[in-house]
Amino acid sequence: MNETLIPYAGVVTEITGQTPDVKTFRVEAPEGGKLFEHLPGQCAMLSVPGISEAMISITSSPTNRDFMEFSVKKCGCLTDWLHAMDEGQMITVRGPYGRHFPVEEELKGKNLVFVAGGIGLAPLRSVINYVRDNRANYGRVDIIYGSRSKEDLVYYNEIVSEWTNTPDFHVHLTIDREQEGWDGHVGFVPNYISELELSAVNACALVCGPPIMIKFSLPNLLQAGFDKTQIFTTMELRMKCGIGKCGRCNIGNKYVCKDGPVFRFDQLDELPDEY
Amino acid sequence: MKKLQKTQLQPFFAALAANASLYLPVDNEVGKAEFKKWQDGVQMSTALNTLRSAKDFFFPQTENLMEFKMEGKRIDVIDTREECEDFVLFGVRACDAASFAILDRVYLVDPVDTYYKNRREHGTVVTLACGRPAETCFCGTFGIDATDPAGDVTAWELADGYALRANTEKGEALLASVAALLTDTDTAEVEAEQARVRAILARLPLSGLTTEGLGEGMTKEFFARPEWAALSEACLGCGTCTFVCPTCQCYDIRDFDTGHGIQRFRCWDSCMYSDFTKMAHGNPRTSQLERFRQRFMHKLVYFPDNNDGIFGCVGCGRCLARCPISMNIVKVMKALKKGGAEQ
Amino acid sequence: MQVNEYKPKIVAFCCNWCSYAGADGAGSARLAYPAEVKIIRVPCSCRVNPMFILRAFQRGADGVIIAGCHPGDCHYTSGNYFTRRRMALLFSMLDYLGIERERTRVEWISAAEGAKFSKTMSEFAATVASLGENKRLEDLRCKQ
Amino acid sequence: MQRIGVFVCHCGTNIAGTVDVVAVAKALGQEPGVVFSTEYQYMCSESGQQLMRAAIREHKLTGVVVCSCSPRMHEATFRKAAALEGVNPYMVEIANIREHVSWIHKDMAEATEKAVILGRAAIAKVHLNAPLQAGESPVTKRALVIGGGIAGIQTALDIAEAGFEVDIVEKSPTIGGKMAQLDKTFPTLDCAACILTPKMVDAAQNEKINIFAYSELESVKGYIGNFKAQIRRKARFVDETKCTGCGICTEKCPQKKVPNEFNMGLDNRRAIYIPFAQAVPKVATIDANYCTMMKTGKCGICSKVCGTGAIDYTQKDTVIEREYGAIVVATGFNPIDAKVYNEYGYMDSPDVVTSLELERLMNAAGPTNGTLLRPSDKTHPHTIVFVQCVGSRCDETDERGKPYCSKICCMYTAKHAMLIREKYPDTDVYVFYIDVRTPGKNFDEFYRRAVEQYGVHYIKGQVGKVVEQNGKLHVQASDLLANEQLHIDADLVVLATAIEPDKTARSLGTMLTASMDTNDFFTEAHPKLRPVESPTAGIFLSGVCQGPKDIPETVSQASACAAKVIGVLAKDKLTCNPCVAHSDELLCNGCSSCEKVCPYGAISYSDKEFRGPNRTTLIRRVASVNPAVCQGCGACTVACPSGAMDLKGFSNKQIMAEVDAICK
Amino acid sequence: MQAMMEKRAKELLADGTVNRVLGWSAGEFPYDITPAVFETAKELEDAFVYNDFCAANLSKYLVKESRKEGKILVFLKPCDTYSFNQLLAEHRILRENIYVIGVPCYGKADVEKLKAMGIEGITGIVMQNGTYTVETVYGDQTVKAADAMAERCLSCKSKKHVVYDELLGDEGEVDADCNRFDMVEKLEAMTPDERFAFWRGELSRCIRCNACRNVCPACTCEQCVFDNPNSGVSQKAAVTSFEENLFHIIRAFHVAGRCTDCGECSRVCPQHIPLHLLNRKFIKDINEFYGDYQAGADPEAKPPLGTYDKADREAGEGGRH
Repeated sequence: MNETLIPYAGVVTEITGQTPDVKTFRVEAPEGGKLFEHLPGQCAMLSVPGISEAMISITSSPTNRDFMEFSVKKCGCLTDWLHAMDEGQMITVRGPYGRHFPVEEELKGKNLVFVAGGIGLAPLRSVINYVRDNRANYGRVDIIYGSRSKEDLVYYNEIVSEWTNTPDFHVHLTIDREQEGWDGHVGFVPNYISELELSAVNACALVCGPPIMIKFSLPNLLQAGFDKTQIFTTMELRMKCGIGKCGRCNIGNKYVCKDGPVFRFDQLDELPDEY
Repeated sequence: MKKLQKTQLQPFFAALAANASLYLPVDNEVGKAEFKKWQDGVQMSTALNTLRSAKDFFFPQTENLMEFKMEGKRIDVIDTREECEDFVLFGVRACDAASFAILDRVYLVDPVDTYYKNRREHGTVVTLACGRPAETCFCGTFGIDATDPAGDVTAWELADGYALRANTEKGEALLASVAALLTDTDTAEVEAEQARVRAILARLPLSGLTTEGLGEGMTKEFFARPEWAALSEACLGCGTCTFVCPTCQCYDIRDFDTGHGIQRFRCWDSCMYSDFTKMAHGNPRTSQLERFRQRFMHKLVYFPDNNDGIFGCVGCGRCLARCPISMNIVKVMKALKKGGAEQ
Repeated sequence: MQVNEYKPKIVAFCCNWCSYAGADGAGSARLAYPAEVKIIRVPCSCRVNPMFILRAFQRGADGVIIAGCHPGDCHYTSGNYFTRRRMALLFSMLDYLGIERERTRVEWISAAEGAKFSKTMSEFAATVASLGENKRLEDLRCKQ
Repeated sequence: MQRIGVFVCHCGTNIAGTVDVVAVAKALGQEPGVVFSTEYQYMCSESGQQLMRAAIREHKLTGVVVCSCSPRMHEATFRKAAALEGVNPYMVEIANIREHVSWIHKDMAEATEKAVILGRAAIAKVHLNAPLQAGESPVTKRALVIGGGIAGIQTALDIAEAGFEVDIVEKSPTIGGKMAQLDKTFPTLDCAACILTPKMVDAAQNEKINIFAYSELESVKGYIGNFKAQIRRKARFVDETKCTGCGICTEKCPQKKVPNEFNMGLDNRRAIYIPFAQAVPKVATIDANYCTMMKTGKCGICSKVCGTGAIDYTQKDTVIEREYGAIVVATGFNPIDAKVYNEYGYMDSPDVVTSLELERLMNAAGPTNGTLLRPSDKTHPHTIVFVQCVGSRCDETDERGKPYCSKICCMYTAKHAMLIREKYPDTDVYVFYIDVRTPGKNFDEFYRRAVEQYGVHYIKGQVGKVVEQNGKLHVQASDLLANEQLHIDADLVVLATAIEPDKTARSLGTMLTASMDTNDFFTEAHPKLRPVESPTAGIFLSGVCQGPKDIPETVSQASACAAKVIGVLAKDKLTCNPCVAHSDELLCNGCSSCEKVCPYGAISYSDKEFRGPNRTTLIRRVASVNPAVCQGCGACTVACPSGAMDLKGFSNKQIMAEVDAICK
Repeated sequence: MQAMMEKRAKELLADGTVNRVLGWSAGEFPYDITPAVFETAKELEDAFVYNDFCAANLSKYLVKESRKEGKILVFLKPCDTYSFNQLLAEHRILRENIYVIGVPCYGKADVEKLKAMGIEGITGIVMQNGTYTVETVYGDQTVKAADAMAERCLSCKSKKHVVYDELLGDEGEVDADCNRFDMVEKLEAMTPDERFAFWRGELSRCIRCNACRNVCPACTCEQCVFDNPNSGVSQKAAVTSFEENLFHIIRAFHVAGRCTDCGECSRVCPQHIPLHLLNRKFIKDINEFYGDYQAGADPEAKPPLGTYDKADREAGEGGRH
């Protein structure tokens, strides 16, 4: 019988440094191909046995048939380990876990606004590339992405070389402070949202980033005419089992690992103000 | 309905043990009942209930989930699951029997926990109706009938023997396997016994406790209540209530480096523990108030929310007896209701 | 013929200044002692936490010995006096729990006492070997 | 995760002879985190180090494990080499597979297996190593020399010569030490006083040198570069600044029956005294134990005769506090008490004397003005027996004696015998010896002169008993070469008593936290390579306090010691040992358990603000460690129940990782 | 006594000496009493209780409470005062924020002892003249209070309050002759095999609920090593018998020389493991090896593991078995 707690062993076939503290790991099955299928926004539990397990969102698009990718920020013992390892190293992966962004349901046919800060782009990248690969199913796409500095922008090359070249894709990059060699926008993401005069008509917004960014982006999106039912975010909380049984990631009666991590903002309003 | 003579009890146990491991409440070295494996000569405890609940049999305190062999860059995942052996749990009380249904609602819903399922499938539960309930008992609050417990087989202790009723196919099979020791009987004796015990249950100090005003949809109502502060004030943050509770099912997954491989095991965890929700970037529940609230909100609101109004408590009263500082779900329920009434 | 002679696992915590140097001295003088004895260098015997000793037993050690400077000779003046108190209490507790007291030992071996080092380790290894495997403080998970 | 390189050293055949180094390198190469593993002939050699450095570059190593000799030998070497490639020196660990493996095990399989296990333990430790940075602390540019003998004087002079201040603390009223008591010195036979006293004067006159004579060290706190010493200046009852050393008081003092320690009690001095004519400082001292004024309040003669009014019966001990950057121990030696050797009749006959007593009996400034007379009847001795190795080279079981060779006895006995034979050719001189040890420049020639030119009777054998009979000393001895018993009626018996460290050394060692051997000699940081340093940083060893020495050796060690001290004082800042304790404030309870066991007072507490639950702040008392004071013993780490206190370089996790690796 | 205490508490609240009162609050049954902080006279009237079932040692709560705004009144039984002093010595509580009232204790009752007598369905207990009249759903029963006395109180070391600002009732005495080491001695007299069997039996029941640790007034670490994933020894459940041993040995060692022998660990153990016998072994050894020492008796005293004597016995030397 299949047991969701038992992971697959996968091979890290490529490690790409994104920023000084973010690396992207490409994982394939030992015999090649993907370990399992997933939908955009879903997570997987990565682990190095004996070190630790951590829930990481799958940043590659499900449309990618060959491998999965995970972007990991260095911030704990497992992530330190991952950052230090070489290609060819095996790790264990289990999943996919959680609710995905409703790409085939609520998002289909809509204009999409992606709002991301720092490593928060990782879960959205899966959606963005899914949208690119199913371009006809979606309308205008605006990507507002900010980071502390140019070096801290993840997927920079992909953004510049691929996303900006996708039809009706509008990428708005910003960094927190002026920096030599940067002639783009400077300022915080929430402010940038207001500056851009986005249209909420037939649109959905997908927000992911540091809590403070989400907190200040929400009113600005609401001001831009978005309704809470049009705004989605994805959360990160202490997850262990990934299947809503171990009991630690709940907010009220919802388990982030099972009922999330993707929530619509109106759903979050139903939950107690625990976090 | 079948009947077993009291004198036939040990042969009955022997017959059950012949086919499967038989566990029943036995007094331990400090005079407290705990489930132990029956062997020739082992006497069943006369205590009302075991100190620890019966959940251990399906959800043990620790269990190995899998192993890993690591060599160079290679990792081998070793599935160590084995088919569980058949076992019989004899003498489970109504509250614990009801707790299995609650655990099922966690572990047998998709995705099924195969470790739990394996044990559940191989276990046969013989319940024993209560004859002498204690002041801490309040299973009636949650609609559980102590005189008619669930289980594969239900047993009643009578003056001269035990009445046995099979409730499931597993139960039928179990009774069939010991048919030689049993005689047919009618329900009269059982009904008389039930009437006697129901009269006692009605006199218990907690008999008036109801779930009125608690349950589904009460999150907003209860979450920010001022009562939590006083209720949680004395809480030590230990795991006693959780670990003696038949319905608590939170767990942790940890790795142990044996020196020649990694064992990944699961163990009970308690939401009362300060590190339960601790993560690399901080802890969403930093105070004991939040942790305390979580435990009771889960049993009284969140679980009913997600499970058709069924409460996550069976009123076994273990936490009432065991909490080092005598704080418990009954006090919480009463305080929340009282606070609600005052508002 | 006995092929698989039982060899105990012994962890020796040696203070850097006296006993580790004593062990070096034993080496320089080619004074053999059983290879079962493996040395862990600590700055002072007082660095040895009871946790380390229990850890060794958990991981399959059959004996643990702590070697430090002679009382009064501690490089840090007083470290070994604290070691002595701590270990007196710990060893007594282990004994109280029914764990063979001969499995643990504290010895004072100076930098000059290579011979004593070798002799002490040989004796201790023999004592532990005679007790057989540590069963009472082992962690079965660590068994191969 | 670290990227670890493993380097297995053959040490010629020292290791490779018993350990299969190739197999070790191969086995360790399989360990997690090890990205490079090799073996080499001599890792400590220049080419070995180059090999390591190249591997660090090529494989981007973050940690290094060297399987070689004891870390006490070459840890520093490999750390330096790693540092040159930008790897923090504390990312290097040594697995000791020579002293702890190859040199003690004969069976190659067994030794190889053990070497692999020790290597694994080192790898496990390196995985948890963290780069450590040494802190810095300032240096007080003044040295303290404890003891004013020739060793102390020489060290002080050399340090002063380099321009640094030096204080000499001497417990007796004058500097000079044992050498001042000597008559002639071997093998040149020049006069001890003639070569010593100018140095004493130099010391007194050197403006960089402060002499605190008649003073004792009370306490020492601190650490290299930053010692604080309290010095007790004992009351002389004479104002040093007023006393001119004229000596009138010492002539007029009516208390004449005070044993004169300078002359080994062979004559008497007054209650107020100057030990000897060339004393430095040349100041009188009242011996309160004998002074009538001090004892009865009646006398006061010295005060009356003193022209400068220097006598002050009310003087009290004073304690001064001084700061030092380095401390030199030059506490010297004493002959052991010959009392315990009663078979030689030392307690029964005044004519059984020790060598140092003989030295005074032959000294022109001594009690007999240089004429050799028997103490008992002041007659010339005609037969003299020297007994060698009294208390030296004894069995470990002999509680009266010392296991070591006192080193100087053979030579000074030859000197004594020669001088006696020269001055009094009618004297028969017998020397009973176990061995005659004469390594040293012109030593053997000197000894042979005694035998060949001066006709001293050297007899290999032991003296069994000396009994006084009718004014003669009946000596029973054995001649081992002739294999016969000898009976000699001697006039004088001289015991070459062993020398032992001064009795104050033991308590001083504790005060300085400087380690000592079982004989109370101070141990050096390395017996060969660091012979003038104590293992305790900032404590240096000069002279016999470290081991028996003759004068030239003492002086050369004293100068060497001075060079080391100058090396410290010349620095403006010292780097500290980074392997110190540190407290994790988030875990610290502020319970003070650690503070109670810290021998250095390195731990202090302060109230700090911390984040409490739900944006509250909490004030908690937490410990912090002064890294310049902490010496890294780790006592605090075990006293701490919460595990807040840990030791860098020897952390709980590191040691447990080693345990795990060893027990695997 | 309860009335006196309540009266004093109200007075001190009223005159502003304190703004909170740490005491005991009545429960559902006669025996399930919870430590509680009272802020008003009304709260005291509603729930304050002091009787033979007020067993909890309140001193540990002061670690948090004494750091809050204002001054708190605490009622301490004699044995609690030792814990208080020890916490004071370790700077864990702020004395200036605490007003201590010593209250007498003649031994506390243990409801488990009543239940062991077969008394079930307790609905009320009348305590007077050294007897308990226990009302149950199955009828009333009378038992001697002495027969229901908690195990730890049967070998009470001291009825003396070692610290207080105010004492209610009479000053008690230290009982130098209490028999508290009897069981330790009995164990010491056993063979190692018997001792091992005894402890294995007891410790194997441990469920690692941490009640013993969390109630212990000596265990006030900001974070226990066993809870700290970075300590290298963290463990959540006693997965093997080794881990049971490790936890209890290390816990006992960490409180060695600090444990006042208040007995809370054994009182709260849901599995009835006699944990105090571990602590008492250390106490007994410390007394024998290094001279009599009672933690908490004198907050200025040097803790036995924070000092040494050059003539101390060697580790593993001597002993009585």
